[in-house]
Amino acid sequence: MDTPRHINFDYAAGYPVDPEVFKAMAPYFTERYGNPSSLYALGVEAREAFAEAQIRVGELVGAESPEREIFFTSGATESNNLALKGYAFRNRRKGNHIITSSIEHISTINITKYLERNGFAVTRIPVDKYGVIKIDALKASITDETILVSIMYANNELGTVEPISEVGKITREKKIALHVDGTVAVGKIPVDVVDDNIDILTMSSNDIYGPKGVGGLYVRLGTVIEPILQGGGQQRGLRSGTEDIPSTVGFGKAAELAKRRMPDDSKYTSGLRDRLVKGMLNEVEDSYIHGHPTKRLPDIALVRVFGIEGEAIVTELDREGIYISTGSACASKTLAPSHVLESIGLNEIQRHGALQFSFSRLNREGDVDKLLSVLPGVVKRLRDISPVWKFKDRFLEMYTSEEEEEFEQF
Amino acid sequence: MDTPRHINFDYAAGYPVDPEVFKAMAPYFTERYGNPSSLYALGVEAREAFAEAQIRVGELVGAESPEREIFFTSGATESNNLALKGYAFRNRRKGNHIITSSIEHISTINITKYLERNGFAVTRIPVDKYGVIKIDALKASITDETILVSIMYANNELGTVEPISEVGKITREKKIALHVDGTVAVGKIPVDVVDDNIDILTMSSNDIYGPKGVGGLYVRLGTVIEPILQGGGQQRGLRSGTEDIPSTVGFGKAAELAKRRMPDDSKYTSGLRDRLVKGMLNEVEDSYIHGHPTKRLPDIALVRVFGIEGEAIVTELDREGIYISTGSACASKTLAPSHVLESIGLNEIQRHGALQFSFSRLNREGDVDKLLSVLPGVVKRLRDISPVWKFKDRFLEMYTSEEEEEFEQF
Amino acid sequence: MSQYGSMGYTEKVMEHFRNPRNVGEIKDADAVGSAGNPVCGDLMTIFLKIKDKRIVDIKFMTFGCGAAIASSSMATELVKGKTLEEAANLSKQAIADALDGLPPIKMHCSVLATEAIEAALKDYYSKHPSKS
Amino acid sequence: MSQYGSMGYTEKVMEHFRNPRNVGEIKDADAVGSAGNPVCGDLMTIFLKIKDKRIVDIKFMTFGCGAAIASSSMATELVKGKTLEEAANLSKQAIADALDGLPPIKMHCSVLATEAIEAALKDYYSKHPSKS
Ligand SMILES: Cc1ncc(COP(=O)(O)O)c(C=O)c1O
Ligand SMILES: Cc1ncc(COP(=O)(O)O)c(C=O)c1O
Repeated sequence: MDTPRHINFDYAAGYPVDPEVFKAMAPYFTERYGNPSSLYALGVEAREAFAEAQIRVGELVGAESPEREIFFTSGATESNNLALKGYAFRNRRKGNHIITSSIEHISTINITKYLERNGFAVTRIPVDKYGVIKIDALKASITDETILVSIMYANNELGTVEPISEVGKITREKKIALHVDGTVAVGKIPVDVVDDNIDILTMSSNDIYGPKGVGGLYVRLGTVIEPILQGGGQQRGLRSGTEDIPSTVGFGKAAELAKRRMPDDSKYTSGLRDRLVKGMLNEVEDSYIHGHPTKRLPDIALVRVFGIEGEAIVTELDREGIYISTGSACASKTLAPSHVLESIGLNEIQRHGALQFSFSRLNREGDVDKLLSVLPGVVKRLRDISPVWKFKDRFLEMYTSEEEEEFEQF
Repeated sequence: MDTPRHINFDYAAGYPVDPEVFKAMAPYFTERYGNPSSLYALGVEAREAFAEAQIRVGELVGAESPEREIFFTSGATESNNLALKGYAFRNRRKGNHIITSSIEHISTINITKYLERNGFAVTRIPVDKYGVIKIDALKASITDETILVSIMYANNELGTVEPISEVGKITREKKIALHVDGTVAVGKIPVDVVDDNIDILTMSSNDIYGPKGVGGLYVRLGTVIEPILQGGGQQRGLRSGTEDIPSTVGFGKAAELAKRRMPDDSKYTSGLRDRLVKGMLNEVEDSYIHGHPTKRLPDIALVRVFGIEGEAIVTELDREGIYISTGSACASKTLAPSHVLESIGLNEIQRHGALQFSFSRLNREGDVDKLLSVLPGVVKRLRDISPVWKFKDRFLEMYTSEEEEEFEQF
Repeated sequence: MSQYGSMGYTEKVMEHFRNPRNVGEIKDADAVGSAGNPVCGDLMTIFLKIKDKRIVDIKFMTFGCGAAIASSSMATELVKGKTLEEAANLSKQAIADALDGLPPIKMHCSVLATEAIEAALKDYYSKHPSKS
Repeated sequence: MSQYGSMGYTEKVMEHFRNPRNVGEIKDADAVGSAGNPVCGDLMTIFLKIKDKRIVDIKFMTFGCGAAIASSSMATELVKGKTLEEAANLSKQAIADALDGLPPIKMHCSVLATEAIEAALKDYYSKHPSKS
């Protein structure tokens, strides 16, 4: 069961842990295995390692009191659950209305549906063709009952960065709490909870080359939320369960590295991304790039090819040792197409050809060349047997789109 | 910040990860970092690693369909939350009554309190002086509304093993679901979900030398529970969130090792424990052993000394590099004394002198000798300045106890 | 661990996906049938040449995932040279079995092929009512 | 990282815990006072010899945690040789400060000592009402 050599353009699905991070974690598995609740020296060591990680993670997002504002969870999904349910249930006396967007991660969507089943009203504000939330719609949807706004910092499929600081000005003025899902943004682009008036922030460890199984939650001092797990009262009662010190230390180290490496990494991955997108748009006819031309993450691109189905492309590329992802319904466990692509106005035929690329500092220049040397042939072969491509004009006219943006704008 | 050499009798607070377990996990951090949801080869590898871990963990407890019955969580606390809330809320139409015991772990206690606040009625059945639940009381408390019984397999403070197979016969006959918190029992003594009619079982990875931050939940086929985290629908919808493959692999490896090593480890740790207990009872006057004489875990002992306070002893031993734990309120974050010691009939003065010892395969014979050479002096010094010891007769008569069991019974 | 390799597909599926048999169009087909819906992610069109109630030539085009393409290819192989009655009786299970299995979530792809064959036969009988 | 070492205690706390000053009993004490409750985990008894409204000797016994024992010890040091009035004014903060701090959750232990002193002084004044 050896891992074959591969070229990965789907890091969003999982990042390897950085060797420096792994090195920092290692002693906490076997030597420094203390429990922060223990009174004796081994426990003190664990408490200090935990506090150090809080500081590192807090520094990455500008938290002012990391030891009181940073909590560790089992990952971004749990952080989103804790943020949304924890805030909503704790503050339900203030009001029962929550505002979110139509392009949130599935966890946020399913959590807000759960809240709807439990007596909350949820407004999901739409986005424009670039995936940017409509600020006016957000403003218009605020009522006296509104207690919480939850918008992602950047979208994981499109890479589009949302106007969080504008949202933060509004929520601060209206005294509404602001939760931000920063899973794919934190550590990739600068995020500052104070500047942006963010009250609660979801953070992921693995997305910044930290270990899986651990996530972060920033909760501004004075913002009150209730726990979603009952237990021994660890982490000041907000997140019970024996602390996972090795993973926490790893997350802290990853945060420290991310802060330092952000400028270089961002330049590097966006360079690769631009080369790949340009190459694809040049070499594959009827292919399109989505997401915002400039307000975007450095490491994510969504390119769509017409007339063939995404999973078939993924399958072909897998044979070449190239990993990508697709928004095609066929590739998902639920066979449900991407709600994000629907939100930006793509019809279902178009969504089936959506290819998601996510880059990392581990990609090499040659990776892009290799993909560009393989992909046009794959597309051609699949188009040759595709009735949709053969009767392209008929299918294309079913949807007239304006999404053919010039890549030069980027 | 180097870890000093230490002698640990408080492994229950945290176990080091076994070197073999660490070796099995390591490649999944940096090389095999795939996401089980990914279609391509890296994802297949992750799916297989996950399924393999399910099988190993399932085998440890006799699960018949591990790939459909074993779920991974972030730890025993989350497993208990998922089991109890997930079952209660999903089955509330069948009834609203839950039975548990007075000596459950604080997580179970706080979860059942949460359920009480949410419309459930909870009966907490008492235990005898050994910490064994009163089966008759359990039987008597069953009503038509009873949907769930939750009893721990063994108690983490006393080491007492509960009569789970008797409970399982009752719940099976009455068609009530049985949840068992197996955190400190699974991997230490044989547990078989089929023999014992266990429907839902909480398992801990770290307690068997696996990594922290991961726990297990066995859910018998046909037993229906609802998720407590909303999200992307991983683990067949029951536990959303990107799977933490390195930790899961580690847990699987630890389960495999535990199954193999159980007989030898059990013999070894119980030997050390018996030596320590005998030594203490012989050398420290007015000291007592608690828990059941024979129905007990191999690696846990609760010894109580009269007239001094536990945290002071812990502090003294820490200076000698010896780690133990105490049930004294003073040592806990909440300053609340142990409810377990209260349940077996110890008054608060007695509880303050409770010392908890938990052994592991890493303890050496010399560890016990060292403790026995140090402890009597510590006890003497603290008793010399203790007014409770000085006026012992007055304080002792405040409570006439029958707990002076002969250690020879063990 | 399982018979399914990368992408959850068997070797046989991968082989038919990579090298689909009978791909293309028959300009003067005696029957044409389509099934699926590109909106749902798959669309198969099948072309038949029929002589003496027997399928003497068959071609297909498919928009869809690997399983859809492989099922299409396998289905054409299974009915080529067969009588119309035999073709009408081809089951989705037979296609899946001939491919050494399909992932559970992809079983619907094999229906695509049986439905396309069914549609083509319907087309044929509607043009040649006497032959049914 | 913090001034607190193992057990969350400062060096000074550990030193007084390990080597408490003025431990014991004064058989012919002029005043005796107790505070705390073993049920709550701490009990301190203090013995005073008093001359000319001044504490000329002091001893204590304490049941409790490290913080309780160290606070007791430090308190006796702080009031030894002091006037009764000065002793009455000893604050829990002064004890904690003299120990270079106590963990927040242990601050109540320093109250134990001030309360025991208070109780002893009360005992003294009740026996010698003229001196108050
Ligand atoms: C924006 C966003 N939020 C939350 C999550 C959930 O993360 P996890 O599965 O690690 O819990 C993801 C995962 O991809 C994500 O992209
Ligand atoms: C019996 C029992 N159940 C549950 C737990 C909770 O475990 P964790 O803190 O690892 O989530 C513990 C922890 O000590 C325990 O002893």
